[in-house]
Amino acid sequence: MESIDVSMDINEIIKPENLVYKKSSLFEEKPFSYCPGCGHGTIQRTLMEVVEEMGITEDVVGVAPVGCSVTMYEFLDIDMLQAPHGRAAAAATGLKRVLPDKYVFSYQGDGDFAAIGTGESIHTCNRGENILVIFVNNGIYGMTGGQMAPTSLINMKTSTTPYGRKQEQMGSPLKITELIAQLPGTYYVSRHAVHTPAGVRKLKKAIIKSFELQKENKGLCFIEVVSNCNSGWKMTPVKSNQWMEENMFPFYPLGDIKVDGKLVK
Amino acid sequence: MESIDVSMDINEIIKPENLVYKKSSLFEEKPFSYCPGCGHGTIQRTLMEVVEEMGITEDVVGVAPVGCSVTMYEFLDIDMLQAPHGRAAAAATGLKRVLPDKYVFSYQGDGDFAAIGTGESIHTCNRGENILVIFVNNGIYGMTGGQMAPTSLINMKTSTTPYGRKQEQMGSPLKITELIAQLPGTYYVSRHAVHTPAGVRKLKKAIIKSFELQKENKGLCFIEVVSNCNSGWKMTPVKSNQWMEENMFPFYPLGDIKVDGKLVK
Amino acid sequence: MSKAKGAIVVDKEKCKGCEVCITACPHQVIGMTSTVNAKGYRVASMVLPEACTGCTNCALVCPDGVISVYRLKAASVA
Amino acid sequence: MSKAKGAIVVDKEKCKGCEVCITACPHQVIGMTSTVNAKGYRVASMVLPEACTGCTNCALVCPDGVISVYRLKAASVA
Amino acid sequence: MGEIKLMKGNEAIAEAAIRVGCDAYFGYPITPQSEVMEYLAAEKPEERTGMVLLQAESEIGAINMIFGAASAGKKVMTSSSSPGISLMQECISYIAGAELPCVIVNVVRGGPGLGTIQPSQADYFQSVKGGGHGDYRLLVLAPDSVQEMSDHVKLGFDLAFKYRNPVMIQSDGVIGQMMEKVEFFDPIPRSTEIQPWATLGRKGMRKKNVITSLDLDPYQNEMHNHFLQEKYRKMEMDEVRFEEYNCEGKLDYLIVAYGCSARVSKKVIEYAKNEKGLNIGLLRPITLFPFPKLQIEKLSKNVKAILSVEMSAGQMIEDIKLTVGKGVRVEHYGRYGGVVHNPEDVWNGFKEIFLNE
Amino acid sequence: MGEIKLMKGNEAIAEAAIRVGCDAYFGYPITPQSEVMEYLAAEKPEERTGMVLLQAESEIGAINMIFGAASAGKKVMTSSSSPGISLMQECISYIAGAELPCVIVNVVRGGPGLGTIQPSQADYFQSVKGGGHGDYRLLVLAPDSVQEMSDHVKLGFDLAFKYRNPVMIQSDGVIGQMMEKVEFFDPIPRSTEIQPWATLGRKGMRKKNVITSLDLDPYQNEMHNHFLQEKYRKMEMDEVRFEEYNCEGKLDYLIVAYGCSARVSKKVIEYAKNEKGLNIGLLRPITLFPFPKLQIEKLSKNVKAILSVEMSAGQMIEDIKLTVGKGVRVEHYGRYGGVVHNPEDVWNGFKEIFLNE
Amino acid sequence: MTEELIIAGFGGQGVLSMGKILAYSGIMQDQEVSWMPAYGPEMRGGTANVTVIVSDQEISSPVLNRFDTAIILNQQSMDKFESAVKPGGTLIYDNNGILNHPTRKDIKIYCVEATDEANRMKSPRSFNMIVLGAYIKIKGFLKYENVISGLKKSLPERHHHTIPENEAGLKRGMDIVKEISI
Amino acid sequence: MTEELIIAGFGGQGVLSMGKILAYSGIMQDQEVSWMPAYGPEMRGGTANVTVIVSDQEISSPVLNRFDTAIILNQQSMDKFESAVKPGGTLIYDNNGILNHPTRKDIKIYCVEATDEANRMKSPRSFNMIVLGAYIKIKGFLKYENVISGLKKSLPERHHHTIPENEAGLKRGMDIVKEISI
Ligand SMILES: Cc1ncc(C[n+]2csc(CCOP(=O)(O)OP(=O)(O)O)c2C)c(N)n1
Ligand SMILES: Cc1ncc(C[n+]2csc(CCOP(=O)(O)OP(=O)(O)O)c2C)c(N)n1
Ligand code: SF4
Ligand code: SF4
Ligand code: SF4
Ligand code: SF4
Ligand code: SF4
Ligand code: SF4
Ligand SMILES: [Mg+2]
Ligand SMILES: [Mg+2]
Repeated sequence: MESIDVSMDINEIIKPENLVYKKSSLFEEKPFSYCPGCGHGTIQRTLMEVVEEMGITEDVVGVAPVGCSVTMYEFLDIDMLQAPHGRAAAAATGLKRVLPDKYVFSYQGDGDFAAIGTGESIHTCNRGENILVIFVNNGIYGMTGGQMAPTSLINMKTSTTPYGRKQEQMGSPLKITELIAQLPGTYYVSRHAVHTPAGVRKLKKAIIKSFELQKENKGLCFIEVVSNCNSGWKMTPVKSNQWMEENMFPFYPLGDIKVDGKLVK
Repeated sequence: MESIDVSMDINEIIKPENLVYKKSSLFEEKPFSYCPGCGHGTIQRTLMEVVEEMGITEDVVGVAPVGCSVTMYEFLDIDMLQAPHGRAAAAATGLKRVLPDKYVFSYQGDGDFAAIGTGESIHTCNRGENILVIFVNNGIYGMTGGQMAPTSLINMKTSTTPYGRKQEQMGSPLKITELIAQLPGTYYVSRHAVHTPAGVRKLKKAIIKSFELQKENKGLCFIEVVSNCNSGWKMTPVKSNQWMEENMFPFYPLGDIKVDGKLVK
Repeated sequence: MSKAKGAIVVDKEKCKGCEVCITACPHQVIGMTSTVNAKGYRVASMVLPEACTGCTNCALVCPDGVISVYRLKAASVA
Repeated sequence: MSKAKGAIVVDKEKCKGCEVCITACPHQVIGMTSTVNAKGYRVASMVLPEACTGCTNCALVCPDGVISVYRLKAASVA
Repeated sequence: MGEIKLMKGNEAIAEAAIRVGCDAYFGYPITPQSEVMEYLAAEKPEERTGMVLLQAESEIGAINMIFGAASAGKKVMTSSSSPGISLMQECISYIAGAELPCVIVNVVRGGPGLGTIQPSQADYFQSVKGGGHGDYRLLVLAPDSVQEMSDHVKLGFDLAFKYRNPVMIQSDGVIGQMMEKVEFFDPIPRSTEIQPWATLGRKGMRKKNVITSLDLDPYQNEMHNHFLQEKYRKMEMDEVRFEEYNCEGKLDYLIVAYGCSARVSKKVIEYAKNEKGLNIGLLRPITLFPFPKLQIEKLSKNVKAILSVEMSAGQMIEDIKLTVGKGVRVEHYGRYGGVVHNPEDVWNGFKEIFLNE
Repeated sequence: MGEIKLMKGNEAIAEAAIRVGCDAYFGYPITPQSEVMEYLAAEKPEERTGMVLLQAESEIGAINMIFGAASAGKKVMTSSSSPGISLMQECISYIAGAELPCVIVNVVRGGPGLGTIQPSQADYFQSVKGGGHGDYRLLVLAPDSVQEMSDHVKLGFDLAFKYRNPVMIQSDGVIGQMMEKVEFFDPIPRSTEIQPWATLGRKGMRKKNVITSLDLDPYQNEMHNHFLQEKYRKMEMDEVRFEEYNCEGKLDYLIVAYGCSARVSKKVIEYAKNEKGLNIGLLRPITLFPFPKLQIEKLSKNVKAILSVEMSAGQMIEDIKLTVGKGVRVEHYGRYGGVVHNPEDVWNGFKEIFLNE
Repeated sequence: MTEELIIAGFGGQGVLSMGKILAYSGIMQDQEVSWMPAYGPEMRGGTANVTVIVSDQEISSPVLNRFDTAIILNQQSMDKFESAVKPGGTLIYDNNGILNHPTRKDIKIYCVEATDEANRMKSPRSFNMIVLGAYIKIKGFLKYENVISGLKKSLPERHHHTIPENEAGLKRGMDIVKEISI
Repeated sequence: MTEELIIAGFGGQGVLSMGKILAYSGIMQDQEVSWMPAYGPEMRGGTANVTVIVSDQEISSPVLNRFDTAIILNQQSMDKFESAVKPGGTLIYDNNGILNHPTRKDIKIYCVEATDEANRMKSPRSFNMIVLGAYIKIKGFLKYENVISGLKKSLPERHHHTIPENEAGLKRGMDIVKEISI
């Protein structure tokens, strides 16, 4: 690494004993393949931090989706499988049923979980499989080049709705999270975002909580992360985060939706 | 037809001009293939009555599911198609999109609509396709010999849960109707039963209403009929109707769930 | 006992003997034959014909639509 | 101006220049270099190092985890 | 002369669909063919011709929408790539069984599984032998240029309606992603013709129409199957399409190749002729089913050996062998799993196999 | 000697699964094989061996649960019938690509489409040539008795783990629904062995395990495909299984038939020998892939002709023709679409084709 | 010894379980057996039939078109299977509901009035046991004790209390069979 | 006349659109053209390349391994494609970011300082137009007016306002090319 331009003061600070944050060691050297500023990286970083801090590396198995995170197994240094598009929840079900003592999570995009995978998603939630589903809602199909997702907002321009998503033709954005929260099988359902430090801290807590609940076989824990897709949205990362706050959050409000098996408010 | 044993009085009554009810003429001679006392017959009878009375025979196209009603097109004298298991709603979508001026309905069992077809079902509802979905919930897979359905009640014995459906293993019965009522695309959602005359009359009104709304392009109308499967439940028809009242209705309460696009209560 | 205002005709060969109509009849008009039809089913028939009001309840719930109902216009007016 | 309590180290070759860290820093510590790394990205670096508190905000939001944060124990106590 | 444009193969498919009067397209995004739906969306087909465009929730949703819309006797089309086409197999079998016309485009990518998004021709077995269950056949067209991507949409619909049979346009990532000149046929208005078998509402006195693939009685289903087989035999008689290239005169060898592999092979044939004095003919099947058996058999008589060039581990080679028997040596060459063989690859393969170099 | 029971073929599969120490079964009901799951459910496998049993929401759910559970190196199984198996094709291609062991049972019924629920053998192409996308192969076993329904579950798992490859047990409604005596092997405890490649949590210093079928780099994916092809060649060398019946001495004709058709053919062979003095041999492929090429080629040398008896429009016949070329006449006989040919059907077919009667 | 048998009648007459008892009986005397039902749409409401083979040798085809014996329990099955009995073979039928009686001269024909006899015994369910008894007596190759063991094997434990009633039916069938040969 | 060309560089350098302009230019002078991109994972962040063929005859393979001309815009592409130029062929490259310059003696090599020149022109986006200008000048087979028409065709209407800037780049490339032949 090149030395950075710092004053004497700073060189005194940058000493091993003063280190307060670095990326979890549960990552490969290989850099993320995500676009600059993409939330996928932040979410996976946070997830691995939890795994490392909880000391469950040897007991965790993840299921990667088809979507921009399809190769997340190349970056995360844990056992993983890569499931067919939309079926990560079903694969995680199979895995968890034969490995009831392991921590199992699936990590899925909105196209994956809420479009092609809707059937498997709903039934996995309904059965209350003891897994954690991390659902990354960026309102678009990132990987394939920015097509409409079920969660795309009304009037949102995507490569398959170049004049904006029209409700009459394509229906309304699907609040899959509110839907699965209705199912008795889900125990903890919560919506997050990772473009602010506070959001990241909250997400981290939610993941810790989910793994703890999984250990107690409480049922399915579901964490939605509303995220940006600056490539798909055709904005700079910083702009996309702003747009997300202004447009996505009103429709997908952050916060807990179901706690201890009960709907919030 | 054999002559029946009646008094003089009765022979005077049984005259063409006194006829107040007979099966709709929109049926083929071929008798229904359903088991004695099965609700499928009553529902389809009622449906055809509406079609005949509304005078829309020439403008209605139905989609048959895979389930006991798979051959309903053999009995009903209207244009129909028979869709792959679970995909009747998707097929109806395709049909309606190219025939926007026709009345299109799909007729689906609980296995069909709420198990294998969940993805297509949810998205058809979410897009608010202008069709009518008649959903027959008998809590079991009738056609294949009485296996568990997503809607089977807890502790219900089926051929794949011979010791009763266990919530820990199989999750809770899925209230798919309440779920799809949450979606903005559904306009009218209502739950019925046809084991009583009053129930049949209500169902008839609901079907009429649905076709009227379809004409106005209001969105998807959804009618659940909680029905018996005496073969699968291994009861006599009359007993099965009783059992249905006692066990199914508490969990699947009859009545309107969404009217004019708004959830009831 | 009041004079019958209604009557039903059951298509015996198509009746499947499910007895759902019996439950639906408010006046206990219907019973099952002891003999069976070609399909082997006992079939519905009027056992208390004079009680029939022609209300159509039985026909409405008959899954196989094998009941036709007749009602005297005059009687129903009366 | 207060003496720095914290500092960050950016893995320049892995930084993708997304500028998300800049937004996250409460003390405007970070700016972008004018030169690019081998991948062609301008990269984050401390432009106001003395303002850094070592709060880790920037690192938390960095998608690529390329920021390490250091904080003086004593200073943080102070 | 029609309009000439420079276009991607995928875009040509979409433009041709609008021009041919396609009534509806249902699809789900997947590389390397998402441009089909994207082009359509940009073109506002609902305004241009009234064509319906709908992004389905999945490939299964899309193909079942096709099933429904095709039942109405409409011109309907979907497109996808290998994994998505695999998901459609059940419904494709239904469509074949119910004898519905439609056009399905597979822009093949490397498998198995998620594989890669790079071009491949390894779905030959699936398309030609039947990836779904039961005895059925698709009419399979294999375009080798952007021009044919457009032409085959038209041809595909003609054949689909002629036979009431699903037509598969089997392309690959090269033909889908490349740009070439394409001369479009003049737009055809959307048809108002009513198919006598279509479910449009039982009008007047006509008997009801039913679209089904079910015959619970096995003897009836056998009859239906006999009928289907006769239809397939008729296709084999009447619908074989192929191109011969450099097949005049005395041939040393024959290459059989379709799609992108045929294009690459032509370059190899030029090279062999000009640089090596070797006369290699090319038989390019344009229909994969029906397979150009007679023509291959005829050409096989006078060559030393046949090379099947396909971007697969060797699939079409089975149909060549079935055609020519064991009298002629038949070998396979192909890069696969997403690697596109270039002319040098093919020439080296040829040399190694036949010239022991 | 093991335990003898009278059982349906479908039940034998289920009982064998429990005895072989199967770790999990995931499935979805469909005639004519729903007895597999029903038998399991009645047997409380979770108590007998700790085996997991789960009714999935669909065949796609089931096969993807298989994918997940197989990733853990467990013995996992599913079963279905034709339309359900078609729905599994995408994931089967993934499983083959990711090299996971598992056993998939197809109790074939008449197609195409919804077809009928009666027996059929028309999914041969799908199983043997690859119904999913890309170049992959299943090991395909074809039991012809209730006994083999049991035996092949055991054999299937052995082969699945030996090759890290999905194994298809291709049966039909006759074998699934009939009862015969079956001698069960003694129960094998569920394995505690850890597959070195399995995703069980990255223990200690071992490198992480990843189960995937993806290689975005086409060159890597080609390498992977080469490796798979080598594996398939090895199967062709080592795993061919077949039965010869009445093949000693001088043969007049050869029948090639598998599963239920082989049983029917045996009766025809007895009849021809006893009543007509005609010597017909039977070659019954037990593995459909790998196909018993050497044996058929050997037998083909000395017969007048070969009859492929299959309940299909003629699918396996292609592999026979590929094997023997055009030197020997090869014909197909079979009722199909759900009709089961009886011995008289087959004999009449034989006579008509070969004896011009 | 090889016996190739078809039992055909209505669904619900116990056709399949009769076949099952015979198959188990064969096993009890160490023979090979196969039991092959016609299944599917025919089963619901319609006809049902099962092909049973009992043999000293390995059984080739479980699917047959010619039978040593046909047990026929309704008219539809009579129409379909009378001609399928091998010359010299046996046809056993219950005359209840039969309008067109069998006419073949080249086979042995037995009529068992099983429905009536069962009604007389006030045990309508025993009807198929009576038929079975007749069959056993006529064909003679199954030892009675093996049939009883077969019967027990074929019944789930919870139905074992019906065994005495079933045995009575069997015996009655064997008793009345002598007289019913025509 | 047949020109087989590869343009290779980073994703984002406009490699694909350069190819597109050339293909359109070929069409403008009634030639056959093909444009074949490498697509997929390489495109995001990584390298990008496109094979363009312009010919008086029908084009056989759109996939090539030897080229008449290679336009090379980064080191990775240099490593990969220098050797793919046919003997006697042409290699044109922008020296920006190139560490290992081409060394072949059997081909003509041109260096265009396009990045630097574009920066000098205060129009960094013109960089690829400069390269293109150089190419056109060197190869000579595309008429300038056809290139301009091709450029127009290849741009969506809403970007037509950039045409003057692009033309300036083209011209500059043509102008500076003389000096850069090495
Ligand atoms: C069966 C199948 N259909 C389609 C695709 C193509 N595909 C890959 S990723 C994707 C959507 C990804 O979107 P999302 O799940 O939202 O993930 P993101 O990339 O946005 O994170 C699609 C449609 C595929 N690989 N397989
Ligand atoms: C793809 C596929 N899977 C499974 C089946 C078998 N199958 C036929 S009907 C049915 C379930 C029917 O249950 P339901 O939808 O509840 O209808 P019901 O018979 O109860 O009215 C199943 C699983 C099939 N035909 N196709
Ligand atoms: S395409 Fe979108 S979701 Fe995918 S890596 Fe880029 S920014 Fe993230
Ligand atoms: S099986 Fe059940 S649902 Fe089907 S027809 Fe019989 S009673 Fe009705
Ligand atoms: S019409 Fe009414 S009163 Fe008469 S039999 Fe029917 S239900 Fe009873
Ligand atoms: S309800 Fe209909 S079918 Fe049932 S017994 Fe009455 S008349 Fe017969
Ligand atoms: S650690 Fe805190 S103060 Fe320092 S640069 Fe990062 S965000 Fe700014
Ligand atoms: S957030 Fe990370 S990757 Fe982005 S600019 Fe800052 S240090 Fe670089
Ligand atoms: Mg997304
Ligand atoms: Mg049901």
